[in-house]
Amino acid sequence: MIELQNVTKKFGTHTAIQNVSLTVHKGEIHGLIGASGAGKSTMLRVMNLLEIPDSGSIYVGDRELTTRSKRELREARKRIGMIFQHFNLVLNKTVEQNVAVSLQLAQVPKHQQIDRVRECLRFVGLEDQMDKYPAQLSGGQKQRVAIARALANEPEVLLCDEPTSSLDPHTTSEILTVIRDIHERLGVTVIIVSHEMNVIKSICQRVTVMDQGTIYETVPIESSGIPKSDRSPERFIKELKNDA
Amino acid sequence: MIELQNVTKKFGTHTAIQNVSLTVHKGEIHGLIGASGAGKSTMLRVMNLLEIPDSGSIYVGDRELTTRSKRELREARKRIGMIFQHFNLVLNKTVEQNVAVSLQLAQVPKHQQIDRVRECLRFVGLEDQMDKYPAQLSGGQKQRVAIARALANEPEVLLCDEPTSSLDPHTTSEILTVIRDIHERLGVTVIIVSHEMNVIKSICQRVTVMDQGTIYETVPIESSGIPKSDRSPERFIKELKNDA
Amino acid sequence: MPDILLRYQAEIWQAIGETFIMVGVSILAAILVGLPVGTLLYLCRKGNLLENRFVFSSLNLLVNIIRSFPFLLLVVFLIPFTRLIMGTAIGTAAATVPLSIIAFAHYSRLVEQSLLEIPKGVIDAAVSMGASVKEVVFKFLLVESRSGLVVGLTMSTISFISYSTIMGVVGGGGVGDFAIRYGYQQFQTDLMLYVIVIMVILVQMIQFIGMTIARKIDKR
Amino acid sequence: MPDILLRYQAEIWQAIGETFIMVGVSILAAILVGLPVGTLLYLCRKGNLLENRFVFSSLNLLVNIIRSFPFLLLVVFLIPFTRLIMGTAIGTAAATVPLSIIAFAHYSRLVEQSLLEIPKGVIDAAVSMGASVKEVVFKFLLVESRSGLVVGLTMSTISFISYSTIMGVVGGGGVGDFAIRYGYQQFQTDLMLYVIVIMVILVQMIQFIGMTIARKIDKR
Amino acid sequence: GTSEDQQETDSTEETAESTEEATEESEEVTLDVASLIPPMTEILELVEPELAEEGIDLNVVVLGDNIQPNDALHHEEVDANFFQHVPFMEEYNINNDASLVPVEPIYFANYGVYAADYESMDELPEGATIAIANDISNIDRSLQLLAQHEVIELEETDERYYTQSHISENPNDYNFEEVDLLMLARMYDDADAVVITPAYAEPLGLTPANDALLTEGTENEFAITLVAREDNVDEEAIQTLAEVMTSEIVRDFLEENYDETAIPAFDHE
Ligand SMILES: Nc1ncnc2c1ncn2[C@@H]1O[C@H](COP(=O)(O)OP(=O)(O)OP(=O)(O)O)[C@@H](O)[C@H]1O
Ligand SMILES: Nc1ncnc2c1ncn2[C@@H]1O[C@H](COP(=O)(O)OP(=O)(O)OP(=O)(O)O)[C@@H](O)[C@H]1O
Ligand code: MET
Ligand SMILES: [Mg+2]
Ligand SMILES: [Mg+2]
Repeated sequence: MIELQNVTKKFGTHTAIQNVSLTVHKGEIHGLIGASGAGKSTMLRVMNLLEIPDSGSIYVGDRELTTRSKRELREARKRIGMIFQHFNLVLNKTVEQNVAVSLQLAQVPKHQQIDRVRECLRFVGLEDQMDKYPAQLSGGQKQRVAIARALANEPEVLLCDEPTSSLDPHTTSEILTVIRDIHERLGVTVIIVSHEMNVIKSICQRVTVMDQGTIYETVPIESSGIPKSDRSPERFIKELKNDA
Repeated sequence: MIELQNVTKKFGTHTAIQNVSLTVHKGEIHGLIGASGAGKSTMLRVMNLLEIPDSGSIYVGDRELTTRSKRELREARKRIGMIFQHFNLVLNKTVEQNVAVSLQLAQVPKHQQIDRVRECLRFVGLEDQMDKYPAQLSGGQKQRVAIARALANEPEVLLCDEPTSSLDPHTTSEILTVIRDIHERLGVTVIIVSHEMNVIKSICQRVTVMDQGTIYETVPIESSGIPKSDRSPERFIKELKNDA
Repeated sequence: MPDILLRYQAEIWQAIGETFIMVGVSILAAILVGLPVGTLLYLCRKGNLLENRFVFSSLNLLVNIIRSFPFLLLVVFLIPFTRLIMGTAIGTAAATVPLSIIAFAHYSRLVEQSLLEIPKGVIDAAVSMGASVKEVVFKFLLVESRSGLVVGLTMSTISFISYSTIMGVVGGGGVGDFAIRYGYQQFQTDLMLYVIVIMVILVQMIQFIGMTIARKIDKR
Repeated sequence: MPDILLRYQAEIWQAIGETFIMVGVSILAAILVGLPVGTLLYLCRKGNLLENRFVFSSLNLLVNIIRSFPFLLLVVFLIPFTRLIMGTAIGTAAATVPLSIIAFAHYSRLVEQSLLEIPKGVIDAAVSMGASVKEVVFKFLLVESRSGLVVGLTMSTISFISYSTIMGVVGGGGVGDFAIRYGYQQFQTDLMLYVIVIMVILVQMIQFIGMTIARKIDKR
Repeated sequence: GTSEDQQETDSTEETAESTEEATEESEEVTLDVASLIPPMTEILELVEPELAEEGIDLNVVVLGDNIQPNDALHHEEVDANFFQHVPFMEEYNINNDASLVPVEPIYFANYGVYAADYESMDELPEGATIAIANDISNIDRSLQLLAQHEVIELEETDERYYTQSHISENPNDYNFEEVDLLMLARMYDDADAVVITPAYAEPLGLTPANDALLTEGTENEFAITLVAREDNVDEEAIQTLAEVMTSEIVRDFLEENYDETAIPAFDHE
């Protein structure tokens, strides 16, 4: 589904990704881990050509991404959802509008948009915050808006850069469940960068470890499943006391 | 050391913190957990009066914070380090300058500044990125700059809002070690918001669970210690395979 | 009301009307031409979405040429053009032509500046969703910079009032010209001061309205 | 070089010199007065660090009054003041007085606008470190908005050139006045066009230098 | 009733025809005349009713500088203008390939030298600063005024205008400061002396007769003149305008309101 061949990306003199080749199979959930600064975000950004590589080629589906026309590239991008490490929400749009915009870009009929936006916001537990602006949200709430936005358009590929970095364990479980659901229901290919081993281990089928801009190894794992959780504060107490 | 008495903070009609009272003892490492949107960040921001409460009082050290003169408040704040959830770096300052500014504000003599900045950046593993600007850093690197900035001035109180949210397990361990070190060496009082139970459990002595703007419970815990780690990519592989 | 104001009531109202026409048309030109030109300047700049050295340099030069002209000479220079499209080069209607041209050039720079302040992450988000350049502009750039654009338009509008002052040269009239003509050239200092007070009130109102709107629509 | 330019060489050089003096002093005034005033406008605005209705309203009114005056009348109005501090109301030196006043008013608005674009998180960081207002300004606000401030100063400088054009009225001279007097009033159209080309080059240079610096110092 | 209707229709037609004829006879002509400031504009307003009686609708187009009225006339946007003296007009013709022609001189603006601190030219100290207008024809006019009274001497030249470079003798070492027409009067307190038109002197409470150290008088070519174009100067409406502008009404008006400052020029014909 996604294939990087000998991709190199430099920022000035610093090489962020060096001659990397990686194949992500259609319909898999692929983890990407590595130390801070290893090049994980850059890898994701190269996959939808937000970052143009200095050399190498990127295949998404059957065709090389860099050779496509602008229009084809745009169409390809519409089928690739992306959750940014820093959310990148539009601060002057409400929660609802932030999610709706990805549907508008995909020319989803107006009357379907509203239902779809509500549905996505319900997934991430924000259906009652539709009219707030990002500045009025907590960190985790912002992150959930970004997730809803990426899911709204039912993409074929989902690039997730630390999607649960600001989320408490319960919300994390819920988000992971949503991601696994759409993966199972729609066959979405998911690439997930996370520094939380629990997250990676719970849903990934293969994991690539990056080190200083190169791929150290890619290993298949048995996903451990998403831990059950509920929203109650008792859970926190229980967990604190359990395995201390 | 820090005491909140019946503090309430509203944003418009939404009550972010409702009639909360909490005492954090001098020299303890106090955890703050709870679901996304529970009011954790707001609690921290109230503690150094970044957010002015609608009612209630805040004692830091011996005196009420809200009754102090502007000058006294500033002096108090210089002894309270803060790590923001969204880092809040100055984008037009280099890594070095971002850290140095907190020393300048505290009137640390120039020649000591440089050494101290280097030392802090070494703590967080960024001594070789001194001259980069935040836009040139990865998410985790930005977070580490924010941590270095908060530590530079050897504060008496350290407010940490998700300090390891973008950090890989190794870096997280290192940062936690640094925090525990300064806590032990200098008796710094630390309040740490995190959604990662590992983080909370590894260094906290007491933990407060928040729920919808109120305190659900505060429990003492036995800190489990910081897991050993090294920077090598093998660690990731080992961990992936170990307890899957 | 002071006697002298009463005496010149009719003329003053007419002058206010003329100012409204001149400034109103300028605002239209700023929005209809200045906004697109400023956006193009931003988009075509090195490193941006439509990077295009030729378009950028041309527009940049055009705007600079307009802004380089001593305004009086721009008015004179444009007379043949004004005559062509308005049928005459004198009067309030004719005055709107050079004013519109300076207006778009003036505002386009402020638009460019506002757009330069937008964080790059927003554009990343837009591009990653497959937005076309048009969609990036309308659904992201203009939304995110809207309060800056309103602050800029407020500043521009106040400048337009100041520019319209000179339009007496070609019979454009307006409050500024009234103040110069009666107050300054004919030494009716009190009348001049009253008229200036009117202008100050006008400017205060524009500033207040502009900044209030800007604050209201700024959700960042 | 065209004959006519050679013939008026001395005058043109002198005019360029006068323009440099007038615009140079205006830039100084913009930086020394406009920057602080704009910063105060920002700080004293509702909800900001030094929130102060009285100071805000006074400064806001002052700036609006200056910007409301038809520039020509401002020049006239200030004559007694100019005479007081410069000893005379005519000549290039005297012309710098009204120019400086309009310059600071003009730039202060652009400073205010740039500061309004700073993300609130930066100020939070500054305040949480115990920065005094002065330190917030110098170590955070001005650092974070520096490229916007340079873009604004570039725009202002170009406006100052345009304003200086009018200073012929009080014998200020300058290239713009040269173009008007020799070119327009004495019908030497070719000379006028050459001089305007000089002005366009001047403005292009300022724009280029300003935008290049702004890009260089923008690390966001 | 049909025949009555018929009649009525007929008579209506007739009336229509006759009205048409009437209009043809005394056809409403509109005259656009560009001008600048009083007393010029006042004179035009004064004669407006007179012209209306003749079926001429006078429209005063007030412009703001000394070039636009000629430009507008040259490009047929107005039918005449009234703001300048003949040398100024000739200069415009030469430079713009125009064919503006004087119709009738109306009044002399009696140029003069005024000083705040001195009673006569002799009191003016050596090296004194004299402010003069800064446009070429008025520089010429100011220098000629001073030369006329032998304050300075001007060398012969074949250029159209005298400028400061033509001053050959300046025994008292006067400084000539050129400032904009609009600033001249305001230089009264600043310079030692100013050379201005009475229109600008009047608001300072100065008249040529009482206050001027030197005046130009009427023996000169600088009368403010009604100007039209070669192609329309002979039109009836223009001639009618010239006629009423040189009527007793205007003379009375000038003598009553502008004694000494605007001296009627049409009795010098
Ligand atoms: N400026 C604001 N205006 C309006 N509502 C706000 C504002 N800031 C926070 N809130 C609301 O207050 C509540 C508490 O926010 P806070 O940031 O304290 O949550 P949190 O516990 O830190 O959550 P997270 O773990 O997601 O960061 C949230 O529901 C949020 O939407
Ligand atoms: N725009 C840029 N200019 C210069 N260097 C950059 C830029 N963006 C990233 N880098 C550098 O490239 C390297 C890889 O960055 P990247 O963001 O891909 O890391 P990451 O693996 O996502 O790290 P993290 O887990 O901390 O987010 C880092 O060393 C970073 O400093
Ligand atoms: N403005 C002058 C006057 O008032 C004459 C102008 S002719 C250049 O008489
Ligand atoms: Mg990253
Ligand atoms: Mg938070």
